[in-house]
Amino acid sequence: MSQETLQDFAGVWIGKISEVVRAITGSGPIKFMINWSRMYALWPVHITTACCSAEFGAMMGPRLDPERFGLQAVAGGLRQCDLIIVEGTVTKKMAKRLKIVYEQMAKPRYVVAMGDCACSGGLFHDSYSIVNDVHKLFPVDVYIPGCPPRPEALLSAIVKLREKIRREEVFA
Amino acid sequence: MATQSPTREEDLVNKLKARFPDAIKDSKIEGKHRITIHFDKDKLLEIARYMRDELGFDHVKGVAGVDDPTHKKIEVLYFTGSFSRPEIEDLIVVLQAELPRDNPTIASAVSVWESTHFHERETFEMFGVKFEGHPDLRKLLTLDNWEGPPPMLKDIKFPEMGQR
Amino acid sequence: MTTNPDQTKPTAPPIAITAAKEPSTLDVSVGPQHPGSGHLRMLMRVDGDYIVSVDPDIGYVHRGCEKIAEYRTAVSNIPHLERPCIIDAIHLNWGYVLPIEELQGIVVPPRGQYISTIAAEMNRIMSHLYWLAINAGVFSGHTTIFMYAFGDRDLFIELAEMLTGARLTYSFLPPGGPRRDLPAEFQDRLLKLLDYFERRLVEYDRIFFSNPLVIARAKGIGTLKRDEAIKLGMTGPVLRGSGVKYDVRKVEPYGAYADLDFEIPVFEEGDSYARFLVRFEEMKQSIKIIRQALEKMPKGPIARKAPLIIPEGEAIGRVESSRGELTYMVKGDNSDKPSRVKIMNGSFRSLIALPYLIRNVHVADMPIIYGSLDYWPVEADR
Amino acid sequence: MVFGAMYEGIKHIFKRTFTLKYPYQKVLLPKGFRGRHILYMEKCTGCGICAWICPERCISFVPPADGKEHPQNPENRFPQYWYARCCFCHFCTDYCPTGALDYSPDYELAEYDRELLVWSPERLSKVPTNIGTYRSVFHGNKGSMGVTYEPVEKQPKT
Repeated sequence: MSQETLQDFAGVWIGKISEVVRAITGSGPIKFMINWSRMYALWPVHITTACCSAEFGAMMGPRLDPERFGLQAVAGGLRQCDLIIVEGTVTKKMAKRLKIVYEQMAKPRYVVAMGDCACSGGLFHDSYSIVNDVHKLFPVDVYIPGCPPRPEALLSAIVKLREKIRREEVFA
Repeated sequence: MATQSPTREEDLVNKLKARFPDAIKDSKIEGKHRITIHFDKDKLLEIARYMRDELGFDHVKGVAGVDDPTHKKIEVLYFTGSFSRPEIEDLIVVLQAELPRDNPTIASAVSVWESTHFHERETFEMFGVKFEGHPDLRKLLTLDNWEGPPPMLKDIKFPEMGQR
Repeated sequence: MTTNPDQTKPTAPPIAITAAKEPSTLDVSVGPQHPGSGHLRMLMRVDGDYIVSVDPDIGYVHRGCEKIAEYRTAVSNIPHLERPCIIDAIHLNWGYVLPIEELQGIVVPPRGQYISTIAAEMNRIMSHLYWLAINAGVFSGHTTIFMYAFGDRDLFIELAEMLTGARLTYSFLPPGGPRRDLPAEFQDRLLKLLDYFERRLVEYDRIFFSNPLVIARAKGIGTLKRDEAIKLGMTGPVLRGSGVKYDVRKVEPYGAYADLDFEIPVFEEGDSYARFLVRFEEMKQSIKIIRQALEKMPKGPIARKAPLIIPEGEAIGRVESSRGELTYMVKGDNSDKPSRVKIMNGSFRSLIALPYLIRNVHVADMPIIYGSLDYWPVEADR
Repeated sequence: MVFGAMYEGIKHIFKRTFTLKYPYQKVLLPKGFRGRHILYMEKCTGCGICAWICPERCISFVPPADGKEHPQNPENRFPQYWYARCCFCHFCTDYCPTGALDYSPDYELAEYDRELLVWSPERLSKVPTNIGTYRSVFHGNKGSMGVTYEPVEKQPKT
């Protein structure tokens, strides 16, 4: 077959295959399985933006033990992480690096805005070196107010985020 | 205070005045632990060397800039203290120099007190005070390509400042 | 101090000026996103496995506290002036309040002084446990001590919740004295916790401080001799680890420290392990202080009504925070907002130790030296 | 040698865990815990001291939704909290002259979008029900950290 017919022959099938895959994963048990596995393997990126990291560390401690939800403190690669917790104030200098970190992460990635400063600039809303609204940098899934929020409150935000993952489309 | 033997603060001030009669403008003893000494900004290095070697003030706790737009001047304060001599270790001697507001420059004290290295970099960035002779005078805290004016000056109001 | 064997390798100049770019050196940026560094970026010039020089690039959490302090009233300044060192909030709050009380001429009643001292010493234990867990534990890969220290820190936090109502950000000392009195069951719960914590310290000593692996990694690394520590203006445990006996609680007693007796742990070696031990001993001293303060707790009012106006003038107040001498300079101009607040805290003063100590050492020694300084970048950037 | 440390670690294998299984077990917080505010609308006079003392200016004033008349509140305005900016320092509760504001141990305020973080006076006046039912009990050396979390037997007094 000539080059062009090969192109559109493949094009038809490839187009078709992706529709078939989307139809399969979009329904019933397969979707539940994929969302269930994403829900139970939320690895947070180890980037501490500001003072809320003290409460994030307290949540990682033995008292609340978030590994029950698969939240393991991964020290290292961005490729394996799929949850970024914006812990506190994002200064303009940190915003550049945070954007780079967000773009390096693998696709199903979620963001929790922890603390007032991540939600709305909180205590330092009128400072000259602060990015007040973090949702302009990247889409935020769950906001948790508090300065800093209790570790249990952060865990309740993680539980809310998992609820959202459980119900979302696989290829959103 | 007509005490018989002058307190250690007074003899400290008298020693400084005797050594630098013209450079020391005036001095104020506030309470038991604080002395403020206004001095002429060109004599900083001699005064610093004298304070470190003879009087024993071997480190600087911080360098503060204070902006005073009404009198058109910026004050630079050196908070000096002493670790090596126990009899004056609770004293904080504040050396205060007035600089013109439009082009504030002063000699850098890093050659005498190494501890002022990062403090001077911060005051340079926040108030625009140029410290000549500083080995590595770069910006420290704000965004890398921040082309804005020194942020701590009083007349510089940022749009978000104090908004509801 | 382990110097690299053959001296032909380029060695860094005395202070903080990064070494010249040699063909054999490589720039490694230990950035804000790194398990071994806090909220700062260390541009390390590395030659093989030896760090030639480090240029700390800080400012990632610079929120301009001193500029914002000129736009808030004296009381409303307390929450945001406390945030730089959230794990040691009482000292940042107390340091800010001392000069204001000096300007306004208020004396906090003795019972308020004792409650502030108890809260401050509890906060010192919590801050040292945070250091033990994160800076000494996770940075050197010892996650068991991270789990132990954070488990016990949560018990102290539960008591701080009972006393002040918040876990870390107490805002507990407005000008005039503490906001609340001791709750009923606080005293015996705290004494029971202190007995339990004293037994735990023996377990910490066995699993971490006298653990030969930790000693091998921390002893003789990052040595800061006595005159170097004085010359660089170090403060707190870094200074007391190098043999200088200087503690603001003894030099210029504030609060109830004048009539409580406790020792100041000082070690002569000046290496990272000495700084580890200084903080370990300070926790024991804090337990002693809290016990005495609970016994000698006077009766009477805990606070005094403070005016809202800061009178004309300039005042300096300092406290001994867990990271060293914390000095505040507050300048008032007869309005309810301070006209200038200058913060000189322990972390910013120990920043110069980073480029000074992390030279000619192995790359693996960097987290140990950085951890032993207990450098909290948020406090240094203000 | 290192056996002291290993013995220390092994000792903990046989002890009860210290973990609080959060969503299923919640801690009974002390009375004065600074969580969300509770607004008693019958006591509030709309004076505005809470908005003045607030460090972040997160309190704004809105008329009540149901338009009911409140005799003690001349301008008929009640505080509306924007919790995305509130730092829970509770200066407003301490400085309120009529005691219209109060502490509450409710800290689960997570939301999916920011606009839901604005709490109207009516929403503030509901007393929270998700009070914890567990408290930490000292065991000396029995629990792994000497502490375990037991359910509170008697009815927790709110």
